[in-house]
Amino acid sequence: MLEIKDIHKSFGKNEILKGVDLTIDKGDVVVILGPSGSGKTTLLRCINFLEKADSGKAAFGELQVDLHSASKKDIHAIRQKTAFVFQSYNLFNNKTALENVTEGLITGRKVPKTEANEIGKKALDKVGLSDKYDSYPSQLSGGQQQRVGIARAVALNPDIILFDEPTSALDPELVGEVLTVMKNIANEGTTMLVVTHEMSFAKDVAKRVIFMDGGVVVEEGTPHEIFVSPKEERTKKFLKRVLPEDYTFYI
Amino acid sequence: MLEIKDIHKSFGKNEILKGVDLTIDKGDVVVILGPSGSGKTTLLRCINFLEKADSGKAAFGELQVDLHSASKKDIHAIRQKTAFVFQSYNLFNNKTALENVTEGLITGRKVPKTEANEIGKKALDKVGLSDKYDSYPSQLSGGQQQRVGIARAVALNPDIILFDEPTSALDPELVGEVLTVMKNIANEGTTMLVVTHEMSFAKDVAKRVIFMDGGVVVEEGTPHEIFVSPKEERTKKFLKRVLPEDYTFYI
Amino acid sequence: MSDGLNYKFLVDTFFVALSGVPITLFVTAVALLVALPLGFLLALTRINQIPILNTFSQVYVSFVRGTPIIIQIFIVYASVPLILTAITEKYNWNIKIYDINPIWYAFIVFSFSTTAILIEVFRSALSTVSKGQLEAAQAVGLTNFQAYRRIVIPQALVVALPNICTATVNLIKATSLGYAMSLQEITLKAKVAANVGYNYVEAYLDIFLVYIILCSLVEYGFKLYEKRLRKYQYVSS
Amino acid sequence: SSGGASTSSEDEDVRKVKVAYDQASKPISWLDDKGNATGYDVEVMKLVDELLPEYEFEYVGTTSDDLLIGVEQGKYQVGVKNAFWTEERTAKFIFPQEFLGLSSAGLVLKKENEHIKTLADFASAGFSLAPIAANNAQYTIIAEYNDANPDNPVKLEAGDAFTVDVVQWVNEGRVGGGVIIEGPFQKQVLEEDGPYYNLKDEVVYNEFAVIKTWPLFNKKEQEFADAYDKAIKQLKEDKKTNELSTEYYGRDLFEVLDNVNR
Amino acid sequence: MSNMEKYFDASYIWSSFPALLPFLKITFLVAGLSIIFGTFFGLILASMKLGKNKVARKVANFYTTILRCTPSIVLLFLVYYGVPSIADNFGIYLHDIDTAVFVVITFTLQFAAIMSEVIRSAYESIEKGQFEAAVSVGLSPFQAYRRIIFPQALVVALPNFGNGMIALLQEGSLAYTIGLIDVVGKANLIIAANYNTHALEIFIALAIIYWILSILIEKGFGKLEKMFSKGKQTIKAT
Ligand SMILES: Nc1ncnc2c1ncn2[C@@H]1O[C@H](COP(=O)(O)OP(=O)(O)OP(=O)(O)O)[C@@H](O)[C@H]1O
Ligand SMILES: Nc1ncnc2c1ncn2[C@@H]1O[C@H](COP(=O)(O)OP(=O)(O)OP(=O)(O)O)[C@@H](O)[C@H]1O
Ligand SMILES: [Mg+2]
Ligand SMILES: [Mg+2]
Repeated sequence: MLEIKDIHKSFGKNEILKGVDLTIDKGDVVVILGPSGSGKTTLLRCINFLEKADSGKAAFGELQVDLHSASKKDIHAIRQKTAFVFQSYNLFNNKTALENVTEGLITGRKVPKTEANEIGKKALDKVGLSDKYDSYPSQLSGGQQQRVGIARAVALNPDIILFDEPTSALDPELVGEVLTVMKNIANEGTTMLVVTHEMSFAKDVAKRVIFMDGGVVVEEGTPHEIFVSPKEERTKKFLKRVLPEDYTFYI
Repeated sequence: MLEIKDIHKSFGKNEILKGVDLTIDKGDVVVILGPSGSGKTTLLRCINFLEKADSGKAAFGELQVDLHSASKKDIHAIRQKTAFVFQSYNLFNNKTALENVTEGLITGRKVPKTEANEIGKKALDKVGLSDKYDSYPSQLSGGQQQRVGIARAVALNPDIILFDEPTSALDPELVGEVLTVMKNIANEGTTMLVVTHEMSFAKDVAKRVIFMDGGVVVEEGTPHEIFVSPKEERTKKFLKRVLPEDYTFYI
Repeated sequence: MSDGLNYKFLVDTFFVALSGVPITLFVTAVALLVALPLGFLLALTRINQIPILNTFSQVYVSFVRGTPIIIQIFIVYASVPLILTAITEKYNWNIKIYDINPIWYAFIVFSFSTTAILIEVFRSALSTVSKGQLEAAQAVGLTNFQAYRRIVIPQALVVALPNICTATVNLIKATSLGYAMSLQEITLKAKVAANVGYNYVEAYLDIFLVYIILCSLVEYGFKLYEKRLRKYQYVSS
Repeated sequence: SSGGASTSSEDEDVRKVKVAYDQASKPISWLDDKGNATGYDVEVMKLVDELLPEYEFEYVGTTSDDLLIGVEQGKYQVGVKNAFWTEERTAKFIFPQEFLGLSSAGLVLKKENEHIKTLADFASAGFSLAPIAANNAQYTIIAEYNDANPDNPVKLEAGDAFTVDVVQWVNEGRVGGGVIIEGPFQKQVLEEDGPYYNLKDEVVYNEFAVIKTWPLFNKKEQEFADAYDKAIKQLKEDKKTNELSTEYYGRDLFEVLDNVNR
Repeated sequence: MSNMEKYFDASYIWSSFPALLPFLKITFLVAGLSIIFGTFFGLILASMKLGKNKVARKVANFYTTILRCTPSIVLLFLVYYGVPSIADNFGIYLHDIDTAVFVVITFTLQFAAIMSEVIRSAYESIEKGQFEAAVSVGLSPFQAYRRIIFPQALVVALPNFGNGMIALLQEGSLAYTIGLIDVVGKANLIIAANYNTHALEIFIALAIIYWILSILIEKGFGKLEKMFSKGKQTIKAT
C-alpha cells in the first residue's frame, strides 16, 4: 500500500532523517514511537510533502515518486491519497466545523456542494459531532477540534491517514474521546500511520510499532515485542521513561 | 497548620466556591482532584490572596485572618508563609534562574544578597539545576522552568507550598522530572497542597486526597479510599474518565 | 481673536469645508484601491523572500516611512512632470503632460505612501496566520493559490483590519497636505474661504470638526466591518 | 534695532515694536544667509526706524499666513509683505495714508504668447494660471477681476507658494501663464547670474499693473501709523525709496506712479 | 532630456547640505522637548486608561480619538492661533512667546496620544502571571511593578516608541508653515533665496536627511532593544 525507501532530510547542517524505510499494508495501523527530536514529525511531513526530503522514494500502490523531485502533479496526486491530522489540529479558524470538513472536497476536489455537505456531515457524525456542524473552531473544546480534524481527514476518503501526536495538545480528560474515535476508524479498516505517546492506543490498536531515535528506525515489531521484550537498549531506556513505573504489570 | 473555613467566591453571577473547608497538618501532602472548572485553582488563589474571596476564614498557625477583609499587613504576612507554584510557571522573564529564586528573598524579605544567593543556589541544586543558575527562562525547557518555579517556592522556606497543576503544561516526557522533584521535597517534610491530574503522584505521595466538583468538596480520604473505593457517584464517574481503563489492576 | 469668533462665518465655512470631503474621499479611495492589492503582493515578496523584489520593497518601505509626506509631496509635484516630459519627448509622444489635473499628483503621492504602509501591515498580518493553516489547506488538497484565497487571506484580513483602518485615517489626514498641490480638499477650501475675511481661526476650527466627523465615521465603519469578519472568533461559552 | 544713534536704549520714551516680514519673499523681503532681514520692504522700514527716535523696530521673519494673523492679533504691530490694498483687509488692519512701495505685477508667458498683455487677453485665450497662495493679494486681484468680468474669467486656483515655481511651470507648459512680481522675474531670468538666465529668450514678462504696496498696521496702532506716515513722506521726498526700488527691483517704479490707480 | 537638464542640477543638493544641517539643531530641540513632555503626559493618559476610574478612562480615550482624527497641520494652527486668543480672553498675553513653544505644545499633545497607546499596550502585553508570581514571593505591588513589570514592558514598548519618534520627527516637518526655521524652514529660505527655483533639489536633500535620520533612529532602537531584552532571546529549536 505505502512503501517508503531511504528518506534523508537535513535542516541546515542537522541531519534529521538518516535513511528511513517504512512499509504499511492496506488496513494496517502502524504506530511510531520515539523521543522528542527523533524525526517522527519530519518523517510524516516528508511523506505528505509538507517538507521536501533531500532524497528518498515513495510508492503509493501504483504511483511511484521521488520524494525530492516529485512534480507538482505527483504531489497533488499523493495529497489526494493521503490525509494529515495535526498535533495542533490546524482547523481553518475562519470556517465552521462542516466547512472545515468540506473545504478540501469542494475547493480541492470539485465535489458538488450538496454532495460534499452530505459526506462532511457523515464524517462529523462518525466522530460524534452531529450537533456541532456550524460551530467555529474557537467555540469547540480541544478534543472536539481534534475530532473535527479527524473528520476532515476521513471525509477525504484517503488511502492512508497520517496522525502526528493527535492527542498531545489535549487536556488529559479530553484525550480519551479522541482515542476512542481513532480506534473506531481503525476498526473500520482505515490505513493509519500514527505518531503518538499513548501507549494504550499502540497496545490496543497497532498492528506494528516502530521505534525511532536519532533519525533512524531503531526497532520495529508487534506491540508485545516492543513493550514487553524490546531488544535494543535505547528502546528500553525510552520506554522506562515514558511508561508508568508499574506499567509492565498490566500489559 | 493551615485551616480554611467556608470559603465563598463568585465571579459575577457565577458562584465558583460554595463553602469549602480544608485542614492541612504540618508536613502533610494533600492532593486536590476535580474536573475542569470545579474551582480548584480559584481555591488556591484565594488562599494566597491572588483572588479576594467573598467570605471565609483562614488560620495559619497562630495567625487568623478573614479572607475577604484581610489587611495589607496580614496579606503580606500570609504571603510570607506561603509559596505558589503556577501551572504556567510564571518565571520572571527578565531574570535568570538564580535571580528568579532570590528576587523574593532580596527584594521582598531584605535578605542580604550573598546570603540570598547561597540559599538560591542550594534550592536550584535541590531541583537538579546546578548548571543553569545564569540561564534565562527562555533558555530553559518547560520541565526546567517548572523546577525553577519549585526552587523559587522552596527557597522562601514557607510553611506551605501551593501547587496548581504544576505538570499540566509540560510535554509528557518532562512530567517525570518535575514529579520526582516534588516527591523529593515532599519526603523532606514540606507541607504541600497540590492540585494535579497525576494520579501516580497522588497515590504515592498524598496523605489525603480531596475531590472537588461544582465548588464544593465532594469526597475526601486516603488515596486508597478515593481511588479504589470511592463512595460518591460523581467521584466514580470522574475517576473512570481520567484513569487508564485498567488502572485499578495495578494500584 | 480679540473680537471673538465670527459665528456666522464659522457656520458658513463649515459647509465650505464639508464640500471638500468628496475630493478627500475620492483621493483616499483611489489610493486604497491601488495600495491594497499592491501592498499585499509586495508583502508576499517580503515574506517569501523573493530576491530582488524583497530588497526593493524593503528600501521602498524604508524611504516612505523615513521621510515626511509633505516632502514626498514636494518631490513628486516637482519631479513627475519633468520625468514625464523627458519620457514623452524622447519617444515623441504627443501627450500634454501639463493638462494633468493636480488630483493625479495626489493619486500618485498617496498611493505611493499608502502602499508602503500596507506592505508592513500585510506582512505582519500574514505572519500571524500560523503556518499550520497553510499546511492543513495543502494537506486537504488545496493548491497554494486556493489556500491563500480561502484560508490565509480571510484570516489575515481580520488581523490587518484595525491597521488598515489606522492607515486609512492617516491617509485622510494626510490629504490635508494636498493644499501644496492645489488639491481642492477640505483644508484648502476652508483656507480660501478664510482668506476673504481673514477668519483663519474659525476656518481651522471648521476643518478640525470636519476631520473629526469624517474620521469617526470611517473608524465606525471599519469597526462594523471587522465585527462581521470576526464572527468566527467569538467564543460562545 | 534702530540705526546707530539711539544706542542708549534704556530711554523710557523709546517703544519697542515688532515688524513682521515675509521671510521667504526675495527680493521684497527675506531672511538672508547670515540671518539678517533685508529686501525692499525691510530696508524702507529700517529707514523709517531711523527717523522715528521714539520707536525701536524689531524685525520678525515669518510666513505670510502668520504675518497676517499675527498683525491682526497684535502679536506684531506692523507687517510688511508686499501687501496690496483690498477691501477686506481694511476691516482687519490699519492702512496708513502713505504707501510703502510699488510693485509691478505681470504675467509670465511663453515667448510665443507675448501678445497677451492684459488679464482679459489671458482669459480669452483660455490659458490656465499657476496656483497662487490663497492669502496672497495677487489672488485677490485676480478674483476681483473675475468678479468684474464674470463672462470672461481667468481660471484661478489656490495653491502653496512653496511649491510653485512660476517661471519653470510656464516654460514647461505646465500652465499657460503665471502671475509674478517684476522683481523676482528680473532676478531669476534677466540677470546674468539668475538661475533661469538660460530661459531669457523663452519667457517674457508682461506687466499688467503697477500696484502700491502697504505696511499693515494692527488696529490699535493708529498713532504708530501716523508716525510712519510722517517718516515715509520724508523718505519719498528724499528719493530714498526710488533708490531702493532701483536696488532691489532693478527699476525705479516711482517713475510710473502717475499711472498707478490702486 | 533637455527639460531635466534645464531644471535639475544635482550640485544644488550637495551644496544645500552645509546650509541645512546646522538647523537640525532646532528640529532636534523641538522634537526632543515634545518627546520628553509627550512621554510624561502619555504616561498619565495611559494610567488613566488602565485605571479603574470610568470617567478618567473615558476622558483619556476621548482625547486619543480626537487627536487621532486631527491632521497635524490643523492641530498646529489651532494651537498656534487658538491658544493665545483663548488666553487673551483670560487677559493673559501670550503673543511674545516663541513660535517653537507652540510647535512643542502641538507635538507634545500629539506624541502623548501616541505614547498613551504604546504604554498601555506594552503594559497589557505582560501577562498577569508575572505580577502574581511577584507578589506570591512576597514583593509588594510597587516592587512588583518596578522590578518585574516595568523592565519587561519597556522592551515591548521600545520599537513602538522608536516608531513614534520617527513619526513625530516627520510631523514636525510641518512647523515651517507657522514660520519655524528648522531644517524644513531653512530649506524654504534657501528656495526663496533662489527665487523659488531649484526647489526639487532642495527637497531631495531634505528627504535624504530625514531618511538617514529615521534609519539611524531605527538602528539605535534596535540596539537598545537588544540591550534591554536580556532573557528574551529564545533558544534555537530544541
Ligand atoms: N523547519 C525546521 N528547521 C530546522 N530544524 C527543524 C525544523 N523542523 C524540525 N527541525 C528539527 O528536526 C529535529 C526533529 O524534529 P521532529 O519534529 O521531526 O521531531 P519529533 O520526533 O517529531 O519530536 P517531537 O516528539 O518533539 O514532536 C528537531 O531537532 C528539530 O529541531
Ligand atoms: N477571573 C475570573 N473571572 C470570571 N470567571 C472566572 C475567573 N477565574 C475563573 N473563573 C471561572 O471559575 C470557574 C472555576 O475556575 P477554576 O480555574 O478555579 O477551575 P479549576 O478547577 O482550576 O479548573 P481547571 O482544571 O480547568 O484548571 C471556571 O468556570 C472559570 O470560568
Ligand atoms: Mg513531532
Ligand atoms: Mg485550574
